[in-house]
Amino acid sequence: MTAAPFISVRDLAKHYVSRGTRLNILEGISFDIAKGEVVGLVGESGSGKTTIGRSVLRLVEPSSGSVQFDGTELTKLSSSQMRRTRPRMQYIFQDPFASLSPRMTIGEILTEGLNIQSIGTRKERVDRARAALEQVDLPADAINRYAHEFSGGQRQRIGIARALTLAPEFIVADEPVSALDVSIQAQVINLLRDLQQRLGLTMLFISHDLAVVEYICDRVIVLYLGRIMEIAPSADLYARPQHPYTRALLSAIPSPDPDAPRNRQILKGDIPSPANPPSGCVFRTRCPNALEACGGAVPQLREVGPGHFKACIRDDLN
Amino acid sequence: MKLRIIASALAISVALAGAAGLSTGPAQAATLSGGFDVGPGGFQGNFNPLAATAGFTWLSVYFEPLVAYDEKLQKVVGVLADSYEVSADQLTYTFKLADAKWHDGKPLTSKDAKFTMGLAMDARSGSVLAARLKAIASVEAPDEHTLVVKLSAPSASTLDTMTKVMMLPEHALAAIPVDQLAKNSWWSTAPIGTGPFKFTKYVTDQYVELAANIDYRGGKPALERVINRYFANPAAAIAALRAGEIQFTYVDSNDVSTFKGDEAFKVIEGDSYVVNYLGFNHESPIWKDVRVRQAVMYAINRDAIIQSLYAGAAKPANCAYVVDQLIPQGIDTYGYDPEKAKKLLEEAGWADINGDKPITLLTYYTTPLATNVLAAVQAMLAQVGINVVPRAVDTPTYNSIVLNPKPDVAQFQMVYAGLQNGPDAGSINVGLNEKQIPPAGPNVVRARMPELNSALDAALAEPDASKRDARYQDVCKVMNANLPWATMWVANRYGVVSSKLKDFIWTPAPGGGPYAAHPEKWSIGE
Amino acid sequence: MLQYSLRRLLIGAGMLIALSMLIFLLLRLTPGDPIDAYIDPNIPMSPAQLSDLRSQLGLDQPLPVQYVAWLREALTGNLGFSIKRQDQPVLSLVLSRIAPTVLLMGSALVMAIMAGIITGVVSAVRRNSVADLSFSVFALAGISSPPFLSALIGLYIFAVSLNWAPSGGMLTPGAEFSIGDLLHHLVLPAALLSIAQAALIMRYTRASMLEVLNQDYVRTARAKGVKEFWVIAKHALRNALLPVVTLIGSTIGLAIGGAIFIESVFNWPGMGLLLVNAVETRDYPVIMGSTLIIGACVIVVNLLTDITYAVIDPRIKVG
Amino acid sequence: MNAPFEPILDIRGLRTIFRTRGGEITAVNGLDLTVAAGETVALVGESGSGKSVTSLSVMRLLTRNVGAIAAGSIRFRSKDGSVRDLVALDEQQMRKIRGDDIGMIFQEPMSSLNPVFTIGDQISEPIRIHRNASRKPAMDAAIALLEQVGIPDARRRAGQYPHELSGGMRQRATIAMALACDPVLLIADEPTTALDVTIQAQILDLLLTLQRERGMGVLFVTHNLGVVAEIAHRVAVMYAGRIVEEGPVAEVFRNPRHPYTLGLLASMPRLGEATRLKHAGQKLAAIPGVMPSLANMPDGCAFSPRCRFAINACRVAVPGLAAVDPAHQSRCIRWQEVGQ
Amino acid sequence: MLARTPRPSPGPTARAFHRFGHNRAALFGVGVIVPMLLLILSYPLWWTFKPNDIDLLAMNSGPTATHWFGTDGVGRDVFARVLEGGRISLLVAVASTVISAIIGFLVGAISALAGRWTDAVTMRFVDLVMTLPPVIFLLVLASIAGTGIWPTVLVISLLSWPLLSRMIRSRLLELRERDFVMASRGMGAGLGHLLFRHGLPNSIDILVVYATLQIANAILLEAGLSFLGLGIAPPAASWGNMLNAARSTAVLEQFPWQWLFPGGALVLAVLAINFIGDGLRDAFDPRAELN
Repeated sequence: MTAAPFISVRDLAKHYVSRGTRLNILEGISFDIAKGEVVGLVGESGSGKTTIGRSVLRLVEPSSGSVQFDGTELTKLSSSQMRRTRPRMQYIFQDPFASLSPRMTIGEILTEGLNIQSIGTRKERVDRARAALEQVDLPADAINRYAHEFSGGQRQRIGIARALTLAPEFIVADEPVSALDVSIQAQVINLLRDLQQRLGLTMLFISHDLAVVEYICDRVIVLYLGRIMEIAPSADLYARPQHPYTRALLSAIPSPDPDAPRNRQILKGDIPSPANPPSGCVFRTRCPNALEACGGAVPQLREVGPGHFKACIRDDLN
Repeated sequence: MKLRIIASALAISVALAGAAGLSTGPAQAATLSGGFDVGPGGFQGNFNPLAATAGFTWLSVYFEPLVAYDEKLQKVVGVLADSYEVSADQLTYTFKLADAKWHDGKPLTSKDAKFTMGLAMDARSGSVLAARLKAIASVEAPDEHTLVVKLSAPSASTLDTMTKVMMLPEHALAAIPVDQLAKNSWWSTAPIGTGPFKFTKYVTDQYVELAANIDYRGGKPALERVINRYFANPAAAIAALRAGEIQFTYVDSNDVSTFKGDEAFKVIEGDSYVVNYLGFNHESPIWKDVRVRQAVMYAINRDAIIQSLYAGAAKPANCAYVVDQLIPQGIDTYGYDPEKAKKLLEEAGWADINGDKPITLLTYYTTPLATNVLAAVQAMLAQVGINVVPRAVDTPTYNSIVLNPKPDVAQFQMVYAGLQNGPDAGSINVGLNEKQIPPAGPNVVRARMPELNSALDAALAEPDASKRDARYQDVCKVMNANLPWATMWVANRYGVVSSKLKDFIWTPAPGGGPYAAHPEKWSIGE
Repeated sequence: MLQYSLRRLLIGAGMLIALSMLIFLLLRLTPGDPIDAYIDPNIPMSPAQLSDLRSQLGLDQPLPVQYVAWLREALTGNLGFSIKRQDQPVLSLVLSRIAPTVLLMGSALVMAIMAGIITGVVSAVRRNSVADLSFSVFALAGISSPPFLSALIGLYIFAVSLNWAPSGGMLTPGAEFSIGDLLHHLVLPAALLSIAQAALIMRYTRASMLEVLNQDYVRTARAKGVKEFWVIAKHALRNALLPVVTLIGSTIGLAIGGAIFIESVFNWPGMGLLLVNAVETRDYPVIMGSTLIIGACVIVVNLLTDITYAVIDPRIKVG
Repeated sequence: MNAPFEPILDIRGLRTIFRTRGGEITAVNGLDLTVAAGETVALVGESGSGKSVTSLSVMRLLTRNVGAIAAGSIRFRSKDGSVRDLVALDEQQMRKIRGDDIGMIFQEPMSSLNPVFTIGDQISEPIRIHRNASRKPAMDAAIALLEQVGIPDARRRAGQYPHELSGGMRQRATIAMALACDPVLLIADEPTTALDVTIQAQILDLLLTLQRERGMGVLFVTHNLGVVAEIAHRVAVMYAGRIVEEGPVAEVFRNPRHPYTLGLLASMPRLGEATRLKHAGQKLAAIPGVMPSLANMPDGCAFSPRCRFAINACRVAVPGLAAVDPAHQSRCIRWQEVGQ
Repeated sequence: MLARTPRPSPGPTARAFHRFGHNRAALFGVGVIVPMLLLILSYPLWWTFKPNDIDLLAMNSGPTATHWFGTDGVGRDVFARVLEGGRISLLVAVASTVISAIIGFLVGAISALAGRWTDAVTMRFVDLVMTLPPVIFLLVLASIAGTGIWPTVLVISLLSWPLLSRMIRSRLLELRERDFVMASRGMGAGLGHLLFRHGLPNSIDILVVYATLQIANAILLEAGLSFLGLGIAPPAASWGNMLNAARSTAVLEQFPWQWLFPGGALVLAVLAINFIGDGLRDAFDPRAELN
């Protein structure tokens, strides 16, 4: 990461006040993404991964922090400047049913962005929509149909095609396969990887499934309760997880391999509420390796290997 | 908790169902219940005779004035005054008081009468009579049974006004500051009068109950109790009458037919003393030509309307009056003649004056009967080419439009209204005399007819009662010729009583009277 | 809970002030002068009489002065005096009308709740059965008929023709007060008033019940071996009634509307009759007073509904 | 039945249909399945394969007037040793079995708990129904159950409402509820799908422990092959309403003999493997196409349109189950080639 | 699925109407209201009598071959008046529904999309309007606005919008968080695009159902107002003011055709519209999409 990063997130934070209690959804999130790189964001529900994805695109307004996109500070843009910048960055949603308007034809959905941005003539827009359909392996006659006529996997392809119509450079893919059945999931993963490589896309890939992330990402960020626990190149992370949470997460994934060793490490207790996070390291209440010192200061990310960072005060666990 | 709610709900519903099975017991034999304040003569909820613009039928069951009309509303007779005298110059009225007692046993004296006159003449007391008593110069009580009222100038309506002054007990009211009097609860909780019945209780907006005053000077009343029930509209009262819950009520004339031929009820019919008219707004240019006004008279088949809608219970009016002695010979009767109406309109150039542009016909009458009448009038005028559009509004709106000193002519080119034309024939003066144009008075049609003014003035100033009818005939003649209004008719009004009632006197007097109804004689049989 | 209730009450008080200003403003827009209500066009008054009346009623002051004066008095509990009936303070007039209206509406509500919930549950459980169909059609007919029409027909049939019930009023005049007499007068108007509400509650209960019957926890209850009756009466009904409670609170407006017609047809001495008369006669102090009291009642009922909801639904935490 | 291996649940030829506006749909067709005491059988398949319908059919909890058992028998051995066909029981007899002999856990712990009753109330309810227990002892039993399923501070939790508990705890509570009357069979319908991985691990661990302690039979419905490998002894793979392969888990996963099972296993990204694939520039082995709609089934083998082994014979008739070995069966006419 | 349905299937609105077409109660409603509308609109072409023609010789006559529904107190033909009354009642109902739908949609949309401060103020105002029990508000408003068609329309519109604006607001607040709206914003959509390309189409069910039920409601409100003498003033006919005649005992008892027919027409029309409204609600119910 010597060149200036394409995306640079610094100290991103998000708080909500709900019924008088303050919820700290995100705290001190900083990371970079290089051009053409695919970065995975993993964590369990409530870890804030979707909030990061949306904050980066300013689909939700972060409470504080900075997001630089190709040298532009997004958080400072006016709403009309932001609208002009939007075609360069697109979002792919998790739920293939909720993400397509039930009242629009696929053609309308695919040309919506072009309409909004006033790109091309009517005919050019339709042509681009057809091209996008082709890119995701759907027949061109899909254009006059409504979303409800398609299966989950097909809908997810349409969602991907919509993101592609504006020819973005950066895509946030928010759990794009977790709502799909296994056999369909593989099709969509393959498609996304193909497209990313073919179009040279930069991608932030959000998932709770470490196995999927490993397959598609160059680097992985592990989140827990709104904080980054570990960042590492994928191969390194899976081979040598450094943070106790990452280790527990990896070990919790059930393997279909009947011969795999069954020495699972089971975390105790539940994820704490963001209304009342533990002091110091937020993971310490469930951490098998927690020390008294973990309750003190919030551990900062430290580089423990080339490009490998962790937010844990213990170095004696290897 | 839920069980308890269900249990109590069940209990209530069982009780309700049980109660529904009960039938209405007949009212006690010696009690008369009636809708005394139903209809135009009533004023439900008002207990203060000083503030009363109507409702005297009921008030005079327990209060009494010095004088009142007789039951035919033809002459003024003594009530609390055994006799009265008017001096020849019409300036001095002397009343000789009867030997009466208040309901609390204290004797009525001329001091009470003087006190009452003082309140009635003082607007601060809430008296609506103050302005009408302005002509009074002094009130004196030379002895216990004599009251002398002196006027500064003759005023023909003084006796009429005196009938509405209900005598009030000084010993009960003197302590209350005059300007607090109207708001005092005495009126609706413990009023004391001299009448044949005593106030016993008022159940808010339900009914007022009176008990016999056994010491009444005219003898012990035949009834033990009289109850005045309140109804939101005549239909509700009729329902109660037919259900046997009350024995008397006013009814709208179009409901009379349901009682005709029914042995259980008697229908009382009487002159309403209100003349209905189509008033031309004389500030609107379209009515300038008298031929147009005549055309309106000819175009409306009043006889047909009276025969059909009023079932014959009205007299066509060719001026403000319908009583024989006030009608001169040889006035135009304006018989139904649509061809003549068309001709007159043509001569007047109606097509240029207005043509078929809509003409707003404003009214405050909202009864079903009036609605039908207006529909008929609209249809009849349309036949000759006058396009009127009736607009019925509530009384306050009507007043605010027509009494406005600078009225919007477009809002009321014409009114359908009524005006009291008796028992004092002079009461129509306010509606027609040029001096009474708003804001000075209620001459809402803005009639400016010098001939009419002088006829009215002459009639009002006539000191000789025997010559007064002739003066009013002159007024009638002028009205008939000049048509400040298109006079329609004087309708009858009705009351229906149970056949069980005996010696019951009721007459549809304007404002409810007062008249000599002699409630002490009312009785009820089985 | 207490803090929540207090906060809601405070908001309610603010709403009331805003309401009074709104009504005052509305009345100010009314053409004409309240004094106009005082004149019988058949028996006119002279201008002198009118101006006497006007100053006596305090109507010669400018409007803002009248409002501030009114508000100051209102805060001390004095809502002024009726214009038409000067010896009657508005407050006592209005207060004396609350009990009859509450009685009428309360009994109607009880009847409506019982009828509505029972038929609603039966309809939902026996969906598409003859019972469901007839209840549903009845309910739809109930909300499709104008209250005054059913009131008139009911009055005509039950009071005038059959003589089962009195034609109006709350008590037999002159008779000693008895509960039986009161109920005898109450049952017909209350039953007629309850029709529309019962219909609404039935439809809502049915819809809510159908929704609840599809919930997983109903299936769970069955999977536990709970008897079908208790599945319905305990697991489903308790949940289905939650939204119905809110509905009952919000039908209070409808009920007040219906009460106006019922009261005017049955001569029931309640708020509705008072208000209709006041509007007809432009009795401003009474309009202000009664609208405010009704507004206050609505606010209180809404508050009670919310609190009830919070009490019976454990998911809602207040305070 | 005097076979050495005596099942507590023996489903034979089960056919479950749904009546829809478009006509009847067969959701489960000719299903045979057994569960023995102390055995965990996983029913695995993708959405729409009919696995949940099967579990609801056993409980006879199909939506009335919509779903119905059209054919087949479900023989079940109760606690008292009597063996009855559940299909033939009337509603009242069935109700006595539900919650007592058979416990059930559903996918969504939040929606399957009644929001307006406390956890304790809901857990004690089956005890009060089936054991005629009064309130107090039933509540004590409920608290004991909560402790058994690993909920700390059980007495306080018993007085709380479902929304006051975390997702994992709710699922523990539903497990406690299902186990309240010591059932001989537990049906778990996707019990961990709605949970996070770390919580899923806890719940699986709990279920394994409980099953071992109590010796119940478990019918475990899931779509997650990893979970199957963790928890089940035997697995039945469903596709479009039919079982396509069945056998001991280790055997089926190591040596799949149906192209669908094979494809399913291959399309699962696995930890560690992905990095190797990526470096090799290889793709995940996806199954092309989508599962046919139940209303519109192809002739012959339902999987044939997506099958790379399919031949003309596959499209003629639905293949029967072929025995790969006595315990392992595959519904594929080319199972021998599939294995290679 | 795709491969087996070569023709594109209709959109969600079209499917809703298709479902509507299978609802027997709703079809009954249509079967009542359409002929009624045709009669109401066409009667001047084929019916002998005009609604305001009086005939004092034939007043209060019962139904005959000449006067199918009899005549009223001034001999007007009740049949003609029922149809004319239907015109006015429906005109008032439809006009007030359109106005209140526009106000309700805009207020709800602005409240949902224009920021928290505006939202708070608007919603407090809506609360305030809703605190006034409807009929009371109506009485006061009507006494200000006066009688006649347009004042009545105004009064009913002003009364009815708050309910809709609440429904629209909550729908749009929910919609704002939906993924496809998020996607639209992510492509740079502005307020206008969101409102008209997403807000309006996705509120169409609310609007259609509201409009239908509100028409029924408005007919009842108009009747109530006219009954109290505050709505349509006679001699213009409306169902409500024709029913006012039933206040007279004589009419109620002796001339039942004078109120039975307008009353029947009113109840039938409202019932039919409510059936249609119910049918539309079921047809547009998102859960129906799942079947």
